[in-house]
Amino acid sequence: MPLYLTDDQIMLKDMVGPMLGEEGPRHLRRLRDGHDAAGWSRELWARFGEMGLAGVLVPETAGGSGLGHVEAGIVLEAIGRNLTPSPFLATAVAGVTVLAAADDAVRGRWLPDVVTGSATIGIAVDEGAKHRPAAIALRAERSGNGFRLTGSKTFVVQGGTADLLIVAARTAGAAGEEAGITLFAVPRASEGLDVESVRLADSGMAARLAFDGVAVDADAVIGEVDGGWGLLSRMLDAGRAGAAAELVGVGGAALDLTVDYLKTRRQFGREIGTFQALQFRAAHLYSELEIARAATLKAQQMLDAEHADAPKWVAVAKAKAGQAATLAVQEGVQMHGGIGMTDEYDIGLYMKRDRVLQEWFGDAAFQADRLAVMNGF
Amino acid sequence: MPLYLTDDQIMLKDMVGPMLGEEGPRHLRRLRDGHDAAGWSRELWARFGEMGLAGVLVPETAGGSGLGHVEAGIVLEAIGRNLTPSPFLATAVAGVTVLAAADDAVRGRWLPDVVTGSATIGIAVDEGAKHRPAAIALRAERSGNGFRLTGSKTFVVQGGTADLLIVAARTAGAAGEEAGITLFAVPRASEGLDVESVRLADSGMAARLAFDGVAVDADAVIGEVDGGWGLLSRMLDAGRAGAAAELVGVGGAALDLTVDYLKTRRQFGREIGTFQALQFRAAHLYSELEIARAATLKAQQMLDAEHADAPKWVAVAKAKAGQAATLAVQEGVQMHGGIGMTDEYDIGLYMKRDRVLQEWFGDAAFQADRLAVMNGF
Amino acid sequence: MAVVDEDVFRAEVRDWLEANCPAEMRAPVRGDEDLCWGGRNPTFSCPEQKVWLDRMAAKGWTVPDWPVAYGGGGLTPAETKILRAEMKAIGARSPLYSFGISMLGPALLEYGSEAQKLHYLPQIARGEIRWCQGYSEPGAGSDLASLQTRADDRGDHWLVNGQKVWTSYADKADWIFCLVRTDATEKQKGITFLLFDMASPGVTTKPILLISGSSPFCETFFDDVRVPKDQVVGAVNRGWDVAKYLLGHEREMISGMGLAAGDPSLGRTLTDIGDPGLRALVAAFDVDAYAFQAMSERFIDELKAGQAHPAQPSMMKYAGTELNKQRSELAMAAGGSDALEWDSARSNTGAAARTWLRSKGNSIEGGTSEIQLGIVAKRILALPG
Amino acid sequence: MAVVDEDVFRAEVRDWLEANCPAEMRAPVRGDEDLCWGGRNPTFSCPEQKVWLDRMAAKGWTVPDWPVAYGGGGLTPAETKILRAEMKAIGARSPLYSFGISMLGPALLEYGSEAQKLHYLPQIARGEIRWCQGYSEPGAGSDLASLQTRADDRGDHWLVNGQKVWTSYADKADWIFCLVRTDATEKQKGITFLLFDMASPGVTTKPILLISGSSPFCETFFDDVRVPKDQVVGAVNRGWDVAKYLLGHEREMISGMGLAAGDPSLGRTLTDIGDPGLRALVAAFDVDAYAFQAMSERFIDELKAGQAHPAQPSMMKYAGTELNKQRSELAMAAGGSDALEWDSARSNTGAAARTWLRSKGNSIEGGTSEIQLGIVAKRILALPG
Repeated sequence: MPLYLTDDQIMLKDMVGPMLGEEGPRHLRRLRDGHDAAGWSRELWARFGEMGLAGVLVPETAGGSGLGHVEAGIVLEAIGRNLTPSPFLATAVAGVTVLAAADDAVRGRWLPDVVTGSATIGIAVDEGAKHRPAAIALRAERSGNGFRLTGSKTFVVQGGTADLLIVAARTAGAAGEEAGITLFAVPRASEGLDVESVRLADSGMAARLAFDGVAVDADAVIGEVDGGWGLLSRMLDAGRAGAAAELVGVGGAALDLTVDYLKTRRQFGREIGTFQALQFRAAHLYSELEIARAATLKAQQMLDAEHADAPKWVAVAKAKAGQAATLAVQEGVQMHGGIGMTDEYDIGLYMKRDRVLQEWFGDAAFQADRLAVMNGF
Repeated sequence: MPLYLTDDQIMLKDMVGPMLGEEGPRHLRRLRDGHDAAGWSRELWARFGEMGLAGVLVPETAGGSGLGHVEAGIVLEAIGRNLTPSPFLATAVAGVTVLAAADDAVRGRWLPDVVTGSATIGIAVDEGAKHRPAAIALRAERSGNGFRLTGSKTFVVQGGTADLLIVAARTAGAAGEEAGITLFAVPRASEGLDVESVRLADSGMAARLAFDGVAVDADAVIGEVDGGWGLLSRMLDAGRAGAAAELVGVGGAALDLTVDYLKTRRQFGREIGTFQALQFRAAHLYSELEIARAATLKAQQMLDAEHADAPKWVAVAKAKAGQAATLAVQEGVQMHGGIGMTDEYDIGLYMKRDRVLQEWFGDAAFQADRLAVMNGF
Repeated sequence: MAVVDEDVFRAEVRDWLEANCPAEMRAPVRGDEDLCWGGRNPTFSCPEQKVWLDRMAAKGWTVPDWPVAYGGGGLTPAETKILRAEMKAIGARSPLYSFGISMLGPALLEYGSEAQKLHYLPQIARGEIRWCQGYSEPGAGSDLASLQTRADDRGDHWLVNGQKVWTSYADKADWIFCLVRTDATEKQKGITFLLFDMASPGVTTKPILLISGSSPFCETFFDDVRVPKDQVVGAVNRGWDVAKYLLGHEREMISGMGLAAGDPSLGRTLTDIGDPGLRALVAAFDVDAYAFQAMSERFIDELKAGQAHPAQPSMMKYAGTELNKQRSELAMAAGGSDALEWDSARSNTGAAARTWLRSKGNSIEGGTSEIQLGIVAKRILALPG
Repeated sequence: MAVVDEDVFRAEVRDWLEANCPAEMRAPVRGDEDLCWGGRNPTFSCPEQKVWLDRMAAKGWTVPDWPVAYGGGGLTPAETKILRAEMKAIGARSPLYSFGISMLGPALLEYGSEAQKLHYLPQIARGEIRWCQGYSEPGAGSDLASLQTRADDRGDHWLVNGQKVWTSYADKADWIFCLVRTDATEKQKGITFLLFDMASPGVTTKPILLISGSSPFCETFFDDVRVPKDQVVGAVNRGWDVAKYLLGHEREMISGMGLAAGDPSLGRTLTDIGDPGLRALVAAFDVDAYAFQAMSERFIDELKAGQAHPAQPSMMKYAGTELNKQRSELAMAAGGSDALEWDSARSNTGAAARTWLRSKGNSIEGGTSEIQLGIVAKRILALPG
C-alpha cells in the first residue's frame, strides 16, 4: 500500500477539514471563555455521530463506518489543526478498540450509543503523573458474582462527562508486572466511585477517580481476567497513533501560522521571513513535520493491517509527532515574538494542546524507551 | 577566588601559548607524516621538563613547580589549540596524581624522572571499549611477597612508550564493585606483559596490554590494597579536568579557524560570514565554548581547593567541554564546506582529536550519568 | 575607605537597621502583595511596610548611592555594598520596588538637566511617584527604533499620539518615561525621550492577558496627550542615546538576575524519575545548568573586575533564557499530568504550567535570542554585515 | 503492456539471465574492486565480469530504457522494471557503473544533437568510455554558477583554462563533461556545457586526500586545452540549463539512495549499551531513523505517483544526510575506544572512524544542508527574499 492517502481518504479529509476549520480555534475559545463544564460541545459530537465519524472504527455490521486508523487519523489531524475539543480520541478511537473486544452484553449496551454520539468513554489507566501502564495498582477483587474495585486513577481525559469508563485494574500479580491486569467496563455513575474533574492547561477537562470498593458484575470484564495486557496495549496503541495524528495537526497548524507571520511581519524594513536564520529554522521544522506525518501514516497503516510490527511504528509515530509538534509550537511562539505570548493570538493555544497530547498515552521519551525494549536493548 | 585567571596564570598562558603556537598543528603533521612510532616528540617533552611543566603538579619540595590544576589546564588548553601531541595529560596530570600518593620507594624511583621529562606514565584502567572504571576485572592475586597480575587493559594512551604503567586491578570483589580495587605501579618492561601499540584516528598511539601473570613486589602497590577506588577516582578526575581543558582548546581553535573562514570566504558575492544563519550558529557556538571554559576553570579551582564538590564539577566540565568542542568541530567542518573535508586543512585534525578526548576518561553521557548519581537520581 | 572606617560604618548601619527595620519587614517575601511599589496611591500590605519605606527614604537609603541632593544616601560604592550586605544579613526586605530607581533614575543622572534631577529624583527616592516605561510598540518589536508614536511640536507643548505595548504596570503607574518620534524623516535620530503624567487627558491603558494568564503588561494608548516642553530628557531627537544607555543598563541587570544562587540541579528537585529517557535528559540538563552557573559566576567576577566584554551580557541573556526555557520544559515533563492542571487548588492554580508558559517569554522580552545572537556575532566575533 | 505480455517478457528475461549471467556475477559485491566501470583501459576483477558486461551491452541492457539506436535496450518502463526485478531475484550484479549512464546520458538524451547522441551514447552503453563530471571549482563551492574555468573561442576550437575540484575518478576517466565560462559578463547565462577527452594535452589531475583517507575525488587542471567546437551540448552560454536539469536528476537520485531498505535501528546493531545516557540517545535516534524510513517510503511512493513536490528532494537530502551523520556519531560513541583505531587489522583499517569522518561530507557534497534548507524555505514554504 503506497504511503499516501487514497482518493476516498482525501475526500474524507476535504469534508472534515472545512467543517472544523469554519470556526477553527474560535470554537475552543468559546467553550473556554464560557467556562464550559464539559470542555467540549455535545452539539458538535452529535454531528460527529450523524456523520458516522463517532463510529469510524466500528464495523458496518455494528452500525459503524467500518473504516480504519488512517481515517481516524484524518479526523484527528483536522481536530488538531483546529484545536477542536472532542471526545473523538478517547471514545471513538481508544474506547471503541476495547468495546469491539467485549462480550455481547457490554458491546450491545454501549456500542450503539457510542456510534450515534450519545455516549462517551473515559480511559482510566494512569495512576501516577507519568504514563506507566504496567505499574497499575488499582485492585479488583472477586466479590460474589463480580468484583470490587479499590484504588485511584488520574488523567482520565473527559472522565467527568464520560458515560462509560474503561478501567484497567490489577486482579493478580504486583505493580510493574504485565500479567494480572484485567479491563473493566464501569459506568461512571457507579456507587463508591468519586469523580473529580480538573481543568487542564489546554482548557480541556480530565478526571481523578477514587474507587472505594466499587462493585461490578462479572460481565463487566472485557477480555480475559488477568490477561488484559494485550487488549490494554491495543487500546493504548490506538490512542497513541490517534494522538500522533492530532499532534501532526497541531504542529502543522503552528507551522502554517508561523510561516504566514514570517511573510507579513516586517522588521528592520523587510519581512522577517527574509531573514536567513528564520528561513532555515522554518525549513527544518517543515522537514520534521513531514517526517512525523509519514511516520504517523505508516503506524496507522500498520495498525489497519494488524501487522506484528504495528506497536513499534506506533511508538515511533507518537514520539516523532510529539517532538515535531513541540518544536513547531516552540518555534512558533518564539518567531511570533511578543504577540506570541499573548492570549489574543492562537499560537499559545497550540502550545498548550501540544503539551497535553505529549503526555497522553506516554511522552516521546516513554515511546523511545518502549521502542528500544521492543528492539531488545 | 574569582573565576578568572590570576596575573601569574596569564603569564603562564602567554608563555606556553606562543611556544606551542609557533609550529601549531604542523608539529602533529610532521610526526604523523613521518609515521613516528611514539606519536609525540621526546625533544619537546624534554623541554617541558626543563621548563618545569612536566612537574607542574609536583610540590616544589619534590622538585616540581608546585602549581595546580588551573595551571595544568592552561598548558592543556594550549596543547589542545595547537594539537600538540604530548605525554602531559597522562603523565604530568593523571599519573602524577597517583605517584604523589605512593610510598617513598615508588615515588623516589619515578617522580624525579617524571619531573625532568625523562620518564612517562601510561594509565591502564579501561578494559572494554567504554570507560567503566568500576567494571575492572584484571586480577591481582597475592603470590609470595607480591602479586601476580592477569587480565587485559585497553586504550592505554601512549602506553607503548610509557616507562611506568599505573594499573588498576581487582584484588577483591567482583567486576562492577568499587571496593576491592588496588592500584599498582608496573614498569612497562615487565615479564609477562604484552604491549600492542595501535594508532588512533588522531594519529596518537594507544596500547592494548595483556597481563599473563605479571609478577610485582608488594611495594608496587600505591595506596591501600582493596581500597584503591578513592585514589583511582582522584586520578581519573585529574585526567577528566585535564581532558576538559584540552577540549576547550580544541573547540576554541576550531571556532577561531571557522570564524576566520567566515570572514574571508566569499560566496554569492559576499563573505559567508554575513549570512545570518551562519552568524547565529557561530554566536551560539561561542556561547557554548565560553560556558565550557567557565565550567572547566571552576572544576580546576575546586580540585585545587580539594573541595568535596570537586568530582561533581569535574563531571560537569568534562561533559560540557566535550559537547562544546564536538559542536565546534562539527560546525567547523560543515561551515568550511568541501575543503573542511580535505586532509590539507586543519579543521579535520581538530575533529579527530576531539573524538579521542571525548572517549578518554569517559564521554559526556558517562559524566552526565555520574553527576546524576552523585546528585542522588 | 580604610578598613577601620568600613568597620565603623558597618557597625552604624547594623545598629540603625536593628533599631529601624520592623520585624515584619525581615520576613521573607511571600508574593507580589508583599512588594512595596510606592506611588501616589500606594498600597501597603501592613503599616510596618510604610514605616520601613519612610525611614529608609528619610536616610536616602532607598537609593543609597545617589547624591544626597537628589534624595539619595550619598554613599560610596563600598558603603553601599556594606549596607546591602547588612540588610541581607537580617533578611531585610527591599523597602521599595521601582522602575524609577532601576531605569529612569540612571538616565536622569546621566542625561537630565539639574532642574529635572532636583525635581524628579527625590520623588523617586521617596517612592512618591510610580513610573512605567513606554518603549515597545506593536509594529516595532525587535526593531525598537522603528517606533511610530508621535510627539508634535505645538509651540508651548508636545502633542502625543500613538500606542505603546508591553508597558509593565502602566495601569498602576503615575508617570511614564517614553520614547516618541519627533522627526519622521530620520530613524534613530528622530526619537525623543519624554516624561509625562499618566493622569493626563488622552492616556488610556489596557492590561494584556498572556498565555500564562494575567500579567503586569499593558497596552497604552495616547490620544492628543499634551506634554509640557520641559519634560524632555536630553536633547530633542537624541532620545535614542538615552534609550541605548538604559538598554545596556537593563540588559546587564537582567543577565545578572537569578545567577549563581543555590544548587542549579533540576534532578535533585524531582522526586521520582522513573523513565530512563527522561532521566537521561534531566542528567544532560543538569550538566548545562551547573556549567551555566559557573559561567554566571565568571561573568559577575569579570564584570566586577571590569574584564567582561561589553557585549557579553547578550551572550548571558541568550544562554540563560534558553536554559531556563529548557528547565521549564523538563520540569513539565517530569511533572507529567499533574503539572497540566490549570486552576485546581492542588496545583496552586496551575503554577507549574503557568511558570512553564511564562518562561517562553524570557527569550523574547528584553531583546530576543535572535537579537542577542546577532550582537554576539557582530560585536564579539566581529563577523561582517 | 497487458499482463499476459508482461508474463511472457518476464519468462524470456528469466531464461536469458539464467543462461547468460555467470555464477560469479551473482555473488554479492565485496568491495570497490568488484565494481566494473569500463573505459578505454578497463580492469576486470575476473574474466566473467567482462563476459557479463559484453553480453548485457549486446542486448542493450546496460541502459535498458534507452533507444536501441543509441545502444539501449529500447524497453518500456514496465519492461525495465521487470528486468531489474529479475536481476535482483538472482542477485545479478550491475554489469556497469558509469557516470555516463547516470549523469551524462540523461543530459545528452535531453539536450544533445542527433549526431552527439549517435556518437556518445552507444560508447557509454558499451562501457567503452569512462566519464567524469567537471562542475565544482575551488572558488565556487555552493555558488556553483560563479565558476571561473574559461573556454575562449579560438575560431575552430575552444581553449580551456582553469581548475575543477571534487572531480570523482578524474584520474581514471577517459572523457569529462564540464561546465565552462564562455561569457564573463554574465553569471548563469555565460556558462557552456562542454565535453572533452581527458587525454588532451594540458589536462592534469591530482587525487584529494580526505580527512577519512584516500578518496576518488581529484583536483583537475586545464592548461590551454584545445577542444573541438562541436563538443558543446546544448547552445553556447546555455550550459546552466543542462546543469540544472542534471542537478535535479542527481539530487533525486541521491535523495532516494539507501532509502527504505532494511531495519534502520542502530540499537539493534549494538551489542552492549551499558551506559544509560548513551542508551537513551540511541533510543531517541532510532525513533528518528524509523520515522525517516517512513518518510523515504512516502517520498518514493509520491515520486512514483507524480505527487512529490519538485523541491522535496532537497528536504530528503537535508534530513537524510543529517541523520546519517548522527548515526555515525552515535556508532562512534557506542564503539568507544575500539572505534578510534585507525590502521589496525582488527579495526579493518579504521573502518568505523573512517566511515564516521566520511559521513561529514554527506551534508556538504551534492548541495550543502544550508543550500537545501534555503530551497525548502523558498520553494516549498514560499518565504520571501
